[in-house]
Amino acid sequence: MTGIVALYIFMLAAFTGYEVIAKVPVILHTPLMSGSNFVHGIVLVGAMVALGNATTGLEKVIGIVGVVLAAGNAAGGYVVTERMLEMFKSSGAKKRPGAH
Amino acid sequence: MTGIVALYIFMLAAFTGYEVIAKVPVILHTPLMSGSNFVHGIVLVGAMVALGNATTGLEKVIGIVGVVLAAGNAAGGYVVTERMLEMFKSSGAKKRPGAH
Amino acid sequence: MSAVSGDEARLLLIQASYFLTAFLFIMGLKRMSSPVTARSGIVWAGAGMLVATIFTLLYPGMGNYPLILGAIVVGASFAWVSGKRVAMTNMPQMIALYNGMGGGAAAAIAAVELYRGEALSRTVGTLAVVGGIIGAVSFSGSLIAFGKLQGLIKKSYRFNGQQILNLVILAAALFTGGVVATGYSMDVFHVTGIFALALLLGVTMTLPIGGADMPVVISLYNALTGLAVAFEGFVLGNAAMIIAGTVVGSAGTLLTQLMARAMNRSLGNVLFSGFGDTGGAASGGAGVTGNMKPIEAADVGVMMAFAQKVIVVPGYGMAVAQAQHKVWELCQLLIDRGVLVRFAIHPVAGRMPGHMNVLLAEAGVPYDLIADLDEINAEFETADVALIIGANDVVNPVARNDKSSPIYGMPILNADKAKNVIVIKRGQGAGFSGIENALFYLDNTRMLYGDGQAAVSQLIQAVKAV
Amino acid sequence: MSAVSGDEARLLLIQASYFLTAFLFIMGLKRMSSPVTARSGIVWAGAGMLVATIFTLLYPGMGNYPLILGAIVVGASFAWVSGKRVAMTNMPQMIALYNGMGGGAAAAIAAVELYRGEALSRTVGTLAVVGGIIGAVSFSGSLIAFGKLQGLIKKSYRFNGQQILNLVILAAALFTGGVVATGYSMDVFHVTGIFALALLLGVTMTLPIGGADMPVVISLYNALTGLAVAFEGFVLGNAAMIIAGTVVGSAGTLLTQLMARAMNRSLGNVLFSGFGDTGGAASGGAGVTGNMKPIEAADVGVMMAFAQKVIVVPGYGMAVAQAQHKVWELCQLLIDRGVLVRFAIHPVAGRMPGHMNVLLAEAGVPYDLIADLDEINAEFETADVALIIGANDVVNPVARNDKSSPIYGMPILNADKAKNVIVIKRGQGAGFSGIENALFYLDNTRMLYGDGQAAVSQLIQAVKAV
Ligand SMILES: NC(=O)c1ccc[n+]([C@@H]2O[C@H](COP(=O)([O-])OP(=O)(O)OC[C@H]3O[C@@H](n4cnc5c(N)ncnc54)[C@H](OP(=O)(O)O)[C@@H]3O)[C@@H](O)[C@H]2O)c1
Ligand SMILES: NC(=O)c1ccc[n+]([C@@H]2O[C@H](COP(=O)([O-])OP(=O)(O)OC[C@H]3O[C@@H](n4cnc5c(N)ncnc54)[C@H](OP(=O)(O)O)[C@@H]3O)[C@@H](O)[C@H]2O)c1
Repeated sequence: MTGIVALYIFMLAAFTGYEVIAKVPVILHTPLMSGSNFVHGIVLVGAMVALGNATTGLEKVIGIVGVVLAAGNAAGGYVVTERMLEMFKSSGAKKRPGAH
Repeated sequence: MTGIVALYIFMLAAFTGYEVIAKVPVILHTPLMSGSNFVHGIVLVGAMVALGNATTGLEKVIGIVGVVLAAGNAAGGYVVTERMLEMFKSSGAKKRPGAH
Repeated sequence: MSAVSGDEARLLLIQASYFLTAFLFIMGLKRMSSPVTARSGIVWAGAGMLVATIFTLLYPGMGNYPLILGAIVVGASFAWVSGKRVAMTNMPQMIALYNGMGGGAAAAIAAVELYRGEALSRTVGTLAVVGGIIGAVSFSGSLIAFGKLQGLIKKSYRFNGQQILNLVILAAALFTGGVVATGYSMDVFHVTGIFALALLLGVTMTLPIGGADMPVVISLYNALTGLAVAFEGFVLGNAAMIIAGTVVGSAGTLLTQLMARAMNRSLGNVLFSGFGDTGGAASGGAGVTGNMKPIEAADVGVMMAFAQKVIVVPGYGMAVAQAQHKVWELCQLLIDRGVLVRFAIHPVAGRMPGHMNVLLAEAGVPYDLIADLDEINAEFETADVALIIGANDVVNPVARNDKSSPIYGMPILNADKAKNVIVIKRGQGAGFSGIENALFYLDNTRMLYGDGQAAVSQLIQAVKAV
Repeated sequence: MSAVSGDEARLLLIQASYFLTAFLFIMGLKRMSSPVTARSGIVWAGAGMLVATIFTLLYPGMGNYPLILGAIVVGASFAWVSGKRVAMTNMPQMIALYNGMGGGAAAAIAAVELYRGEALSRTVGTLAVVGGIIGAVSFSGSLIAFGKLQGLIKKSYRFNGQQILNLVILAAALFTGGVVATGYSMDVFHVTGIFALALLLGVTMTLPIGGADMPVVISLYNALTGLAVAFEGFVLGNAAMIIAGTVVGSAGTLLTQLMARAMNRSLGNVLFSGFGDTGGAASGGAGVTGNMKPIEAADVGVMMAFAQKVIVVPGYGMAVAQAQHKVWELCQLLIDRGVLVRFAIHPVAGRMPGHMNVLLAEAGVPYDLIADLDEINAEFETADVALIIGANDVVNPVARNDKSSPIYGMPILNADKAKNVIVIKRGQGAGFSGIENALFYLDNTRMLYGDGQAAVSQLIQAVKAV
């Protein structure tokens, strides 16, 4: 990937991230923080490659630490986000008289 | 630019375009259509390159047509959009008692 | 060596300028999508265009500079002058025209690449062909749209099997394109065939579509031109074109859907049915009884001067009469008397989306007085007067309850819920859809006949006289 | 030859899977930002993660598979179990913990690349170093945030010149990083130095920040981890990491700003001042006169049963008492009696943004009964009863009119405008900011003392008895 193309991807991804969040209501701030926390758990694939290519003992140790941490980020981020969002089930079905 | 990178750019640009528009109020539909019409006037740079590299007579003629059309797209799109948006001056200053 | 590194430096500079342009375009569109910053948005985008155009002149190895500059001057000055001169009511067709020019330019780029006859890689060849077809369709289709809105093409040509014909033409264009893109044959005959078929397709696709749907169609061609530009950007390896084109392609697609939804139509409906002209006064009338009761301007003036709340509903007639300045003058008088005044805007009032907003903004109405359908509909019940100026279809209650009506299901402004309804129009003229309006026959409705501008002027005098 | 083309096919497959992952991530985040689709959003994103993880195992030339799989199992199962077990009120610190782990992983990737000692290109070296520093700061900073919210670190350490110290550490880290990135020296000493300094910086940056500001700080570190991941993605040429990291970096930055704004603070304020602990009951009291008037549950029951409209204002106390289920039970009784019930949510009620929404959602309250500050504030005037359950600061009217108060200027819920105000709390305990609440002394306010859950249970009995 050449430098300028990398810059384009960086710019476009930044716009995308910004715009996606721009409309979020206050009640979703925390779940969304947690959800985006999960998304950067993708660092796992990088850590896997780093460990997979590690040769010296030091590299392996750091690689293992990296994979453990990254897997924790991904798995923990998923569970916590899922638990929070689980509570935002659509209430359309059980709308009650007090609703307006 | 390799194929996959081009695809990434395509996807991200599409998301960006979509999200930018997603919030637009009805009153801005026409000016925004006109504004995005202006933006694809960037075809001008492509037409310039095509004409700039044209060698045969046929290529030159098509190239000239391309540049004329593209320049019209860009200039006309700008003027029309600008005229429409000119009318959306902020009314904050001249807020009147009837406002709520 | 210094020449080579000079070339490299130039290419780098061009790439950097294109990056800046892409950024400015996106920021510009972002700003354009909020009323507060909209005005500055086009300036940002314009700056981006300027940057890209200037730096493109630096491309190493390019020639024909006099031709390039001459062509730019010709195209730009024609468009600049016509864009400055056109009346606000004719904006939609000008947008169509400029959009078509962009599509034509994308097709021209494809044509240059393909006529050159050099073998292109299969991917690049395909992109060039597809972009070229889309661009050509957008070109001829937009010109037809222009002709219809400008009144140059009056009839909507429609016959059975039209869609099948379109499909056949499309298939033929794609087939010819395939022959070229796969490198099987790149002779002049085939290449020309692609464009001829695509141009024809644009015409046959657009001719049957009624004038009512034109804004949606123009928006669709706008998105298609964006896509064509993106494809040709891939062919040329030009990142600014790729990004700007894709952004417009995607934004335009969404915008088209939003517009169609505001008119309560689906895109398929717009393209394949042709509502805009089915009309004729035939279908209306059912269930509309009673008669229209006229009123004098002086009485209306008193009524409004002592009202607590007046909701103004402008429509196409206000645009025709260019009455927006007078209307705002009238409303200012009322506001100064302590009357609460709001403007209720239906999304398809007038002849283009946002038509009324543009006119009211032109007259200087602050946009916080302007409310759209969802916001204002509940408020009619508390309004003393609904003042309807040249609007018809958008306040027609048959859309709510007459299943047989062609406008059944379209959300309308509930002007009939107001305590008093005053309708300004010239006579018995029907609205765009050509059907009777039950509102005009209600007990609480009074008709103030006259040209929009003249009638409002009378009202101004009447209010001043109170 | 077959081996080589096999490798190529695998790489292509991996790239395609990463493309899919990036798409799923963005769609997931999009869905997560609307309440209706939020639940499915995390599933989309989860599918993306799974795809990327599985296909990454196909990388040609990779080894250490047992180590990789073992490490994944260890990390994932620890996080999975702890994430499942944690109480809702402790969510913020768990997010901080997992976020810190991600930052640590990014730093680890940088460390592997740098310790390897192979010469990197200057750009790649710089990206590795900067990403490593950011990741390490986010790692140690998040752990401190975790410790604070978990109650492991009680005090906020603060002294003069703290900001200068932080700047010095940052400068040292960047300098050492520069030495490594320029290839001047890549020995173990320098590389270790970078990370040690960055870890220290995370600690010294976070220690002085008060607990009140922790949600904002966690969000900031979330954005930073995203950025670190994007940078290491550039180093590894991994498009999924670049895009996901950048999207999170940018989305997280905006989210941080939105959160800070909801708490009426600027980001600079959060990082460099330390409001969360200035408190102490000292500053309050001014202008608060009169005395608190208690009331019995039975009387409140009658009052609410015959009310037309009741607005419930939950606060941190409801979370502590885990009273949300009882509250909803009470409200259902009232709704069945025809009372109009709304929940009024202050953006910083509780201890994390959206805290109350999460709890109410947990209890099954339909979110169309829940209104936020802007929506509901005008409605208090028409409410017969404002029922305040464990909320304090967010309904404190001194924020409106006492310039000397530490919460002056924070937008509050106008519960004092209701005809009757009922406050459920255990005693004289102050709120988070430690100041007196003028609301409790108003003429229309009555105190219902007791633990949140117990008091609401009494109300349920009282309403049933009516
Ligand atoms: N907005 C869009 O994008 C768009 C695009 C295409 C079509 N449309 C369609 O256009 C229609 C718009 O509805 P509308 O309510 O705004 O307009 P309308 O239904 O077309 O009605 C306009 C009315 O204005 C009156 N009028 C015309 N000239 C006038 C003048 N000089 N002074 C006073 N009155 C005048 C006419 O009655 P008299 O002849 O008796 O005066 C007519 O009844 C809808 O059917 C919509 O679907 C909208
Ligand atoms: N949302 C966020 O992101 C966030 C983060 C950090 C800090 N904050 C801050 O936290 C505060 C939130 O305000 P708030 O009104 O929700 O809460 P608050 O001001 O902290 O007040 C909580 C009240 O609940 C009462 N309480 C405690 N336990 C209870 C129980 N078991 N049963 C009944 N009542 C109980 C306490 O009084 P008694 O002791 O008398 O019962 C206390 O007055 C704001 O100052 C905000 O700035 C918010």
